[in-house]
Amino acid sequence: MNTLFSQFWPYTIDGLSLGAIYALVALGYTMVYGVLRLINFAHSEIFMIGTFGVLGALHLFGMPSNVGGFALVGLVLALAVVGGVASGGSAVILEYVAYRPLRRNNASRLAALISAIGASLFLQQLFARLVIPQAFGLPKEKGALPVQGHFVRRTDVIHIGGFELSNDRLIVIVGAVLMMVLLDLFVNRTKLGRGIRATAQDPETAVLMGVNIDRIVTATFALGGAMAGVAAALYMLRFEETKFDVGFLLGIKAFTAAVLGGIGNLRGSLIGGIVLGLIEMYGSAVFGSEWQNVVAFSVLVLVLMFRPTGILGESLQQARA
Amino acid sequence: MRSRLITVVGVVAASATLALGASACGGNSKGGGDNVTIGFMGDLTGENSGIVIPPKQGAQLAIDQYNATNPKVKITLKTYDSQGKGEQAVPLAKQAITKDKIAGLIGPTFSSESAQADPVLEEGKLPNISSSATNAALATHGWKYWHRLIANDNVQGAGIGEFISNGLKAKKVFIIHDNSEYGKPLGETVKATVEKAGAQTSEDAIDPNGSDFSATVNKVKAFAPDAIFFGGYYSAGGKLIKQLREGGVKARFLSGDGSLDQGLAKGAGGTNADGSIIGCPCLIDPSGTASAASKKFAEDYKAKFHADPAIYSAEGYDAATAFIEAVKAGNTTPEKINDFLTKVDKPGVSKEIKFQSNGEPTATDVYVYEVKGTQLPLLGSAKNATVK
Amino acid sequence: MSETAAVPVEERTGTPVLELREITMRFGGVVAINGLNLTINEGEIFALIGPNGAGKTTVFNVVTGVYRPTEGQVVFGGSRIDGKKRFQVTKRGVARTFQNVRLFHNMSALENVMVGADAHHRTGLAGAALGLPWHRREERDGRVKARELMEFVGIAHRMEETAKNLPYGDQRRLEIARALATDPKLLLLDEPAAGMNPTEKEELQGLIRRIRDTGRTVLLIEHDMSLIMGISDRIAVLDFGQKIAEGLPAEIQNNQRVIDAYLGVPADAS
Amino acid sequence: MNDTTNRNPLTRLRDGYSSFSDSLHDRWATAPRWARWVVYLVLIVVAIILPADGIGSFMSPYTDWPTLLFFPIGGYILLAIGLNVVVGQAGLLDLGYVAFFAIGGYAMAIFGTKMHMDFWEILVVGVLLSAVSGIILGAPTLRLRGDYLAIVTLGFGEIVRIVAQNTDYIGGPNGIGGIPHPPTLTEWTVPDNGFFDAIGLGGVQPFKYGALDGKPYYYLMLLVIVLAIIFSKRLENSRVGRAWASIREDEDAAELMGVPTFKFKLAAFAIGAAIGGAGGVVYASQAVSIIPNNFPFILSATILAAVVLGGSGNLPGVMLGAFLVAWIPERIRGLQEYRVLVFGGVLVLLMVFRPEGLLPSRRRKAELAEGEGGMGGLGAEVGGPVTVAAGEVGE
Repeated sequence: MNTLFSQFWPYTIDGLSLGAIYALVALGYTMVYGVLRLINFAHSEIFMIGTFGVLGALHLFGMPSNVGGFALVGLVLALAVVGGVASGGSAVILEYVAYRPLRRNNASRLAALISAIGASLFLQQLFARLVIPQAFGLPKEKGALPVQGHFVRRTDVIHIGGFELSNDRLIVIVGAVLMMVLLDLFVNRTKLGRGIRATAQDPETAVLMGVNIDRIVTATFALGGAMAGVAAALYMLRFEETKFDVGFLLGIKAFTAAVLGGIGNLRGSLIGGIVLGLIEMYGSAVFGSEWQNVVAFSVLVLVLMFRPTGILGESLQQARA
Repeated sequence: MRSRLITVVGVVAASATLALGASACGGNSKGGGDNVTIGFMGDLTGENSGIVIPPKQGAQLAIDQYNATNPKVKITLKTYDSQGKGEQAVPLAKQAITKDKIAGLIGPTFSSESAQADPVLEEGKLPNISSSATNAALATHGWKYWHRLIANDNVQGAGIGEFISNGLKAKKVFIIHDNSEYGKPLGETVKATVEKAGAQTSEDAIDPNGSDFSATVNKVKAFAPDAIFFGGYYSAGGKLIKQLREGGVKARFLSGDGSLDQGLAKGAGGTNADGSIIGCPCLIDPSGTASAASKKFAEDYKAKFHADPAIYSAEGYDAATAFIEAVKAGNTTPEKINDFLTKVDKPGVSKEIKFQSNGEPTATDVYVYEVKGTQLPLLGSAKNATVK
Repeated sequence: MSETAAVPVEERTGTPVLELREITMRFGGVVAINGLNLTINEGEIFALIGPNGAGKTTVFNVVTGVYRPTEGQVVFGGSRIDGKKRFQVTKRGVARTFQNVRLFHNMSALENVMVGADAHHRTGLAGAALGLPWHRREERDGRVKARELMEFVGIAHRMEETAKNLPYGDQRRLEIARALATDPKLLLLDEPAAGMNPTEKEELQGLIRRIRDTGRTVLLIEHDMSLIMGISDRIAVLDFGQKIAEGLPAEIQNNQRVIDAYLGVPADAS
Repeated sequence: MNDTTNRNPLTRLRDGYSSFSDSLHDRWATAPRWARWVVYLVLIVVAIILPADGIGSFMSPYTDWPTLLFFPIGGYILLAIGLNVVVGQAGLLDLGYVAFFAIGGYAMAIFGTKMHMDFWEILVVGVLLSAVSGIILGAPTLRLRGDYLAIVTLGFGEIVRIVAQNTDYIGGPNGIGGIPHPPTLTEWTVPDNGFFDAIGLGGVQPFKYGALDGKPYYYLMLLVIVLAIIFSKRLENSRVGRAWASIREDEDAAELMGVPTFKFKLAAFAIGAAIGGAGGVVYASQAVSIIPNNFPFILSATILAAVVLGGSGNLPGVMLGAFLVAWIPERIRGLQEYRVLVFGGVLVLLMVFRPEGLLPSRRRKAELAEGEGGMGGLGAEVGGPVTVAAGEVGE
């Protein structure tokens, strides 16, 4: 308890930056859920692929070192594009291979969930056994181990009394919020965005109104994947290492964040992510870090008991609300 | 070590077609009349195979060297891939006893799989020597066929704790563990040892699968320790050092055998891990400075595997040597080999090959290593080593 | 305004089965039912009519416990049932069908009816798992009852078929059989004739009468005026959530407000 | 969207298999009572001689067959039967089923080592304890629907594991060791004569529970599985099973037909939990030592995969799915590190080509064929929040 008070600002900042990453990953879950009512269990692997895309790009251009200041902002922007393309692209492929055939067969959502779990295992193992050893020239048995790429020079941007804000955390928080705003604008202001919202609200009517569902679904996966890719770039900025199962725990947390905020609701993701990040940090401070996940899930259960559809309630079409 | 890392990856796998394709390659022929089969069980393909393959190679080296002398009774090494999981180790152990009829087993390598498989080995009367299962509780069951050639976590924890108090003279020690069956008891032992020596302590746990340890970092910052001990594996340890240093924590970082890997420094990045001290009841001595035997082992190992001896390779070599000695003395049945093991006393590479009546090794050396760049040079015995 | 006339109705028995007292139902700002009073007497066939969106199905939902009324009371058999859970309302003797058939589509027709018959069964987990005698007896009784009811509604030949494979008219009958299986004192039929051809409607009319003749009270929503006029003992007319008329079929047919409502003239212009 | 005219070889293969499994279904459904009993009898005899060496050398050349039959094969089958009650029958998506397996396992470990209770006593206590924990989990969460329930159950599974890890009384991450085996029932030995020797069961003591011979545990597991099947089948064919099916099909209509849906959903949770708990007790009695990490999330996912793979809702299908999921990875040990990779791929392929599972139940299959389970709409198992669904009753 004392640590929470004496280190209140660090805990808060760390909670916000953790929550920001949760929120961005949560967007992918929430968008896919909104449109297809499907828990895209393999979304965590989409994120993982993003982190390796970012890492691969860094290696390809010769690992820079000690990047700070505005150069870092520029680099992160470039990496966000790389991550976004890697993750967005693989999300589209994933949808095409693992979900679209099921949609065509009108399979149950349970079947789709199992397909998702299968895809998730497959992608993890594909990276651990083949891609990572190949790409980074490691012996086969080391593919399951973390891979690093250190490139950031961390400095404090703000330092007033107990309040310290490092450059990487600032970029993470600002970046995540920025992406949220962009996505929100996109979904509310563009034709494609309207199509997504219409499909989320009522797929049958949307079809009658001439919306091409396949296109909408592809766009949804691409957008959600791209957000995960941006999250991957921000994640690499913060932690500078990744692993074949990096997405597993983070994915579960991000999904929790999505549900916490109200799944299907874009702004809910932001709220859910931030709330979850803060709760985890404060909870760790009070109960000890070994209880971090218990605190997170307990809060989820409590919130759902009183608000059965999450903090902001469901549905993509309410994004405007 | 060792118990396995918390692994969340697949328990299961694969397709019927492939099952059929892979069929019929079973039926292992039990060695001919003059042969003895010794098994090696551990995680050979899983996430932690990186720390199981070196002792396997050590054992392989010892047996190949023995067979090269053209003895009357040759020894074959048969491997059992438990993936570090008890539920796979148990049926494999039974297979080894009832079908393969092996004469001795090196392993299982991790503590948690040992806890499940050792009772089977005990009832099957199969002598077994682990080169790396360090959980202290394993010695408390009164097993007659169980042995290990590595000091347990309590010995290690006490050794490292003494080093923290005497060698480093730290007064405020922060203990972090990964909440695993390996890291937590080790951390607790270190904590108890330094507290006895008058140090002030605080502790926290991390989830090794998580990425953000900042809650722990903040706690450490608030405590402002002289030294930090981490009970856990290097993959989490490296991340932890990195985040501690970035958070402005400068205290010396120490850890146990689970972190004795170059991956620690790589994960920490740059020079963050430099000066960290890693304790281990094992001897890793690629340059062969410890003894003549160690030097010869290092050279032979390099010649055979084109790699430096790594963690537990010397212990794997010594475990195989114990069985080889038994066979040399004319023992080929499990019973007789086990009788021989109670009496064996031979200098090995890592330590004296000699067991107490409960199966623990008589040697209790704990060595400390200092991280320099990505190297982990041996600093000496934890009892008398010093750092600048 | 609501009680148009205390018409001395030709009543079969006279005791009220269901009373709605000053029921108001609001959804957000929308008032679906406004101060509705309604009394259904034992043994009668009572029809609830009105233009689309008048709040008829909402009345059903209030009676069956789907909605808890914002204001007012629902009294059934002398005690209040508003606020009770839906299955409890059913147990007390109110059963219904749905405007859009809501069968358990992938269960057999017989099983559908048996679910209804189970409403009064007491077998719990232990009884079922251990195959205790009373459970077997209940199963047997339930099966017999379901068969009888399927015969009663005239689809005995469909017993083993999967519900969704039944022709539409038979699905409607199946829904009625399922509701009857719960032994209702009051049966609520939500547009039972929708989608039926004239012959089927004819048969339905007979069926509803026979249900009434077994001593049950029927409350129905229907758009088909000839059906209503043919079988109803009394009729109430809803418009914009308010009762604008109540009485014998003949009276309703000549009521100016009803005619206006159906022709689209605002009923409460006054 | 169902393009039936497009008949490539794969679709034809699929349809062929489909009609084969259908005719099997029909034949079974119309078979006379005595014929069914003959089949049951044959199945039981097969199950009894299954651990014989002759079968084992083909089924499992790399590892001890009877132990494999006990766990994972037997264990997965039992867990799948339990999860099938929750997912297949009541249509509730549970992603934390491993929690009940853990609770059973820990019950065996704690009562066995600390209170020195007998295996059979603990079996009863463990099953009750698991059922109660199922109710405790269900009571606050079963009002949630679909995916909310999924994430909450997932969280519950993790909470149970982490709490075990953080509680020193039950050994923390070390778990509990020295768990007693079941007491020997009788020293009776299968006669060592020609016939039994020939099938490889001569000299076996089927009721003596040691560490080495896996067969007695397998027979124990078999007994529990048979009981679970009878239990589950009886429920399925009773008022309870009908209630579950009606909830799965249309929860609101079910409630309005007098089905106390909440009570029955809770019952499904409790039954599923009890079966999972029984599995945990039996497993721990053989394992000697358990640690929290024996109960990871992936085990929940694996069992769920087994259920769906086999054919959610259909007991033989579910058991087949569990058998394959448990057996194949052991059988293809030759593939070593690519096992999980292949498994993941196979899951996707199977769902793409046969989303209803290998041996689907008639009901479920119909649901799928009709497309009610379509992803744009809602699967029967998961709907929107309560309020929205209730509103659908209206006009």
